[in-house]
Amino acid sequence: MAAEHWSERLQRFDRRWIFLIMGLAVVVPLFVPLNLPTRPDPMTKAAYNTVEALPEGARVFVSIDLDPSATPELEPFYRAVILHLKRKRARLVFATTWYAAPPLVNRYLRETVDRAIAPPGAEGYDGAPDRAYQRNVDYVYLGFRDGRSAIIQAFGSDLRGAFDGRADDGTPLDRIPMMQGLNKLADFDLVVLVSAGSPGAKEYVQYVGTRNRLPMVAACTAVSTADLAPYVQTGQLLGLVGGMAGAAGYERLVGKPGAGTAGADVLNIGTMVVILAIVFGNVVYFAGRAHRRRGGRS
Amino acid sequence: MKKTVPLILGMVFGAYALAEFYLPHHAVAGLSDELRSWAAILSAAAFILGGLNILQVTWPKIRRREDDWGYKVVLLGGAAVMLAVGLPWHKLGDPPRAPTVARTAGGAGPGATVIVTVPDDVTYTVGTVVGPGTGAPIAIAVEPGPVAIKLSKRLAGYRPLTTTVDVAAGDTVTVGGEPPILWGRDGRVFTWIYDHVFGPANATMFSLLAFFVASAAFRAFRARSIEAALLLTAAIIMLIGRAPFGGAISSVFPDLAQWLLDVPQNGGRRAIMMGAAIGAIATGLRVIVGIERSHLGSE
Amino acid sequence: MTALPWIDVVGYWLGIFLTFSVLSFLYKDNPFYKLVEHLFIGVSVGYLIVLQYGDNIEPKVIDAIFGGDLDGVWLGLRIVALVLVLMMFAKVVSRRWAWLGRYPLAFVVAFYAGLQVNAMAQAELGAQIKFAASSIDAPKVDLNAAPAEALTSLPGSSPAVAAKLVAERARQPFTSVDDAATRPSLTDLERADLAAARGHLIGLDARAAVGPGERDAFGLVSNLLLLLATLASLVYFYFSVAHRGPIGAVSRFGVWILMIGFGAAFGLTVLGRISLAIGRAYDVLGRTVAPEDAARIHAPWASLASIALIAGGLTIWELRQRRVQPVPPPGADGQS
Amino acid sequence: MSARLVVALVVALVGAQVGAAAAQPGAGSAVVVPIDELSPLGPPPAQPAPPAPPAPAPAAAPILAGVTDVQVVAPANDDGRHLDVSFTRAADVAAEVATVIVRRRHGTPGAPPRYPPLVADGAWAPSFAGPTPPPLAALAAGVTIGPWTVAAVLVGGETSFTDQVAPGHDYEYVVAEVLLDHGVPVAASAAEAIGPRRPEAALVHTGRLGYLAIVALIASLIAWYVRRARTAKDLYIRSLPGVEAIEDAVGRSTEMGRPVLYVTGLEDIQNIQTIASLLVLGHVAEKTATYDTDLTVANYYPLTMVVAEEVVRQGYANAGRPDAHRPERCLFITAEQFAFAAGVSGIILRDRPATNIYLGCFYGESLLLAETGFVTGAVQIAGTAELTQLPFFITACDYTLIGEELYAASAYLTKEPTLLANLKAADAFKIVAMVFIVVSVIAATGGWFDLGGKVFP
Repeated sequence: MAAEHWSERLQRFDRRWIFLIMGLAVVVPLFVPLNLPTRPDPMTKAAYNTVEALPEGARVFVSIDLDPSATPELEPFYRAVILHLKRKRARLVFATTWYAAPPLVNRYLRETVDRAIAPPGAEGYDGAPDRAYQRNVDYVYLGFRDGRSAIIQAFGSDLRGAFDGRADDGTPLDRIPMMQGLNKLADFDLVVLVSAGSPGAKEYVQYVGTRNRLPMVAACTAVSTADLAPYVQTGQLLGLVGGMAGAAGYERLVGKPGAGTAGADVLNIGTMVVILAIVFGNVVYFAGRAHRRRGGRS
Repeated sequence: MKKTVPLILGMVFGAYALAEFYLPHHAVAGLSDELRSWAAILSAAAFILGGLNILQVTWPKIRRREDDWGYKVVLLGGAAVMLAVGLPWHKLGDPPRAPTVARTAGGAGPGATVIVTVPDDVTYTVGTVVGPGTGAPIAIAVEPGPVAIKLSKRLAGYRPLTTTVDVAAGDTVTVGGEPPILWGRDGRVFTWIYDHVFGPANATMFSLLAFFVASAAFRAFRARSIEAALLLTAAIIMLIGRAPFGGAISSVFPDLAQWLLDVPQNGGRRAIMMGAAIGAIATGLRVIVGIERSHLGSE
Repeated sequence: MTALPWIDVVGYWLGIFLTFSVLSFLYKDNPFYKLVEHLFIGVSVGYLIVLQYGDNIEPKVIDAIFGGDLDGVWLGLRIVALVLVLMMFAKVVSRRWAWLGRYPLAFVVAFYAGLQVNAMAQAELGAQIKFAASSIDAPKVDLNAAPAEALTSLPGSSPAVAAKLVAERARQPFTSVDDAATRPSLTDLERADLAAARGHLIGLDARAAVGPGERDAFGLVSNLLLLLATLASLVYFYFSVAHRGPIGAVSRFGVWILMIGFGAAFGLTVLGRISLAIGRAYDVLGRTVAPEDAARIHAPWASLASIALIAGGLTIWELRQRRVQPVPPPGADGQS
Repeated sequence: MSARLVVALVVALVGAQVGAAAAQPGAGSAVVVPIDELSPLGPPPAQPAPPAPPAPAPAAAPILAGVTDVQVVAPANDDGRHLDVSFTRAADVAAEVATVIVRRRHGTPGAPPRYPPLVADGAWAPSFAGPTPPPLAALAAGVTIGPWTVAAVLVGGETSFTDQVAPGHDYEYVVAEVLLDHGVPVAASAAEAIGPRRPEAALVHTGRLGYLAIVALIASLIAWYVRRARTAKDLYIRSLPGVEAIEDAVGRSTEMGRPVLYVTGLEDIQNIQTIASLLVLGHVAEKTATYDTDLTVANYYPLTMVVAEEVVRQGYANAGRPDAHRPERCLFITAEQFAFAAGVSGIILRDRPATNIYLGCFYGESLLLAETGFVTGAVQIAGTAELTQLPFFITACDYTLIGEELYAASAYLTKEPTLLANLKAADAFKIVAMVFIVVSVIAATGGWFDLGGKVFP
């Protein structure tokens, strides 16, 4: 048997090498940042403008539908948009439809709402400062309800009923002044969806958004961007922040760089690795084909 | 009885579900909600069957000491622990809900004072004043009248102690206590396992995809045909356009990527969505009228 | 702020160890991965049952029926649900009664099928047909006449910018897009945004004009292509005729469109997937916890320790495998 | 309580001055009652009310121009629980003037006054102002004043409001303008009263008839083709490689003596993709039963597992081997996405099925499963309508059923005419849709009329 052609050896190339390279591509830039500039894409800008256009003290419904696996992509946006909303003194109502979310949401609320994200004089931030919000006064956490699309429909028709008239901590909603007049999603000035998948932004658009013409902006994982982009085109979503890159853009617009901006660097290297993998794969393929054409055994 | 009744049931409920969307009346809406909760209840109750199924599959392996039986023990153990700490047994006992409040009336002056003594991992809220405990007494001046007091732990899983004290001018109120540990799904142990086992495992399984997309791209994106060539060209354009460096090099790449999303991608997806919707509607109707009935058995 | 209790510090170490155990799956299926896999499944099952109990069984059954939250007709209906549940469990009691289980299944399948038919008709089919059926004309936005919303939708614009443009054109009509994009009342940042959004293909210049009746040629072409792409792809899903001749040609075009779409979607996804790995890296480096906690956790050291532990374990395991089974059968190495 | 009473009275007196000379003592003494009613609403004031609110320029409390042309109608396509209140506000009405809408059930016993006390003699009645801090807490939606309930306080200058009411009763409405000074009501206009009106539930949701048309059309097409299928000999259907692959793959597994793995997707029965997948499972089970090959079904939800078990049992029965059915091979793994992915990967790596079939709704884990399956060299057939996951199945699986093909698969596998008729019907509808699209695009582009918008509002 003749010595096999290099392309044939590469055909059986162990993909674990690719894993290794990708691993390095992810870790190394975290220690040696490139700080490439980020450019908010139009849909992210639209989302920012929608929030920016809110009146002072607007009432905003925030649905946090994610699990730990999606936090790297969505948490940067969440932190940026909450800062954005808080410095517009928006009154916030939180809820989630993911069973895996409540512990996360509680942590988020403790870290970003109960205390100020950018108190006056926060370094690396020259925008308007925000303040610590008081639960059941400036914001309400309704908690978690299961039922996928069905429960989202319920939010649209009777939000209080869907949560049995109580906030997550058991306070009757009737006793919370800021909840007065908030009975269904249509009563809010804006609906913000931090949405890692299903149920999430898509269900909100399908089951309540379209019917009630709700003003909604969404943040989704980079995967779902393609899925939700048409809804932005058709105005069913007023803005869409796609994945970490989108979040980096939003962070830039809000003026407080965070994990999204830092991660953007890694995205660069990682993307290049994938592109090189594709190119390499084709080189191997064409070399092998040319070799076979020349009558080489295979 | 065994076959016809389910068939009729299906037709009736299916027909209702078809109709309710076009009938705005609130009575209809109410009934639909009720039926939805039926489905939710069934789905939830099925988890008991699911649990039984898991036992049915794993227990024999453990008994017969088959390969990997030890892992099955871990599996059952994990589930058992979560159930033990998660299900609301804790409702049996009832730890305190309010802090201890001692009140000494009288004294001079228009204002009143609240003295908080809590350990350093407890955060106190007195009226609008919030702060960490130190273990030593902390005096806080308050306006006379009802004052909301709350003691909470910094970590999740403890029940905050709350109360409202009606203080009169000159009063001194001494507040103490430590939030009790909570059990159940908001409890200390449950959240601990969630944060340190569930969370990392979940996120890391997901992150494996970062490596798999690379290997899948290496293997599958080869220009064997026009279709494959289009596939990989579009992928590369999108990669460059969406990655931050694409925008840094030239705004052409993001724009091109966006155009790719808005026009060809969008056209294709619209067709898929329409086709899928048509297929789904046809399938749904088929199931309702009972042309498809493999879930209804026959003997 | 008080120090993190040691039990939580240990928790973070455990999380880091589990993270690397899962990653060891990239090398091959191995005991560490198996351990996490089974632990994870077990914990998730327990978690799910707890949540299902708390969110459905307790409020919808126990409180509703036995707690007296419901009465009259509604109570009766809810009891029917309970009966359905019991029927579903019949087969656990005896195979002879298993057929009873079909009643609840018949209900739930048909009911959801019915709901889905309308949901699909509305949100998927109706909506998509509606979008596809809209005008392919692409008129430019007349900066001197368009309402504020239209101006807001322009690339690089914002509600604030739109308001300023309206004010500016009232003062003096725009003579050109450049004129509009450089009016004094715009802030430097706004001007920069508009400047960055310029462009004759899909940028500001393509979308905006200073007079009525102008058209965006490229937009027109794109819309036409979008329409054709949709129709051609629909033809691909046509089952009743052989895809030969002209039909074949059209459906081939449809396939190309689909492939471009899939490629694009794949490209989009890659970023997302990489961000997940970043997230894990952040965690094992202790960058996602408060600084004072990070100081106690020493995540990087915990990571190194975990890696060492797993690497050592794998080596021993490999050696024992070799001894047990010198030549692994082809394809039997569980590498993935 | 007594403290609050004192506060209330003080507020009342001050309010009485504020409320212009007109506010008769009756209003003043009426204080206590509403305060009582108010007390359960909203949290008790953080600090006790200061002795006197900052009384802003009392005497000059202007008599405001009231609203005109008040209309109360049941909204279109309503569920019978809403009433639309609309009115016209006076021109040049100041920004700090809010519109208050109050409602009472018609014929409520013990409600003699035609107008609620808040606008006694056209001046702001202090009896209603309530404890000063928080300013508007007393004057907010849901507050009751005797028989009256505040439906809304419109501060944004809105001129219409959709009120949610209990069905089946008549309601009277009163609309008045209220001047707010730093959030404190200081004067009210004369009020416009209207009613009684009764909410009406629409019989049919006219806005949705377009969708009804779609469903009805598809249904009738199916009916027609099914009837035609009985008579017509052969209904031509082009081949679907993915579906044929399913049959071949089962045979291949038999030769290799390895099991078939069937994953029913990550959604519960409520998702129609899952239903479609389970229908296909029936046929696969029938085949594996005939070939006597092991079939492992991995389920994400227990309810899906229960149905899958029933479906598989039926498949084995159809194959004439009900005895061979082993329920414990219909597995419930877990309903947590990545734990499920881990579990199924484990099955793939350790049971080494020769065929992996993923049909139904899939999300991020799709590539995990497909790549793991690739390593074991299994034939992989996937099918989903989840657009985001199709690319991965296309790249990593041998065959992929795209969107509608998933729903068509079960019809393909049983060559039953009635099922094939379904595909014919679907195709016929596609023609209709395409024609509709083309026609309305031309019409819309020509600017004649917007068909799409008309049919699907």
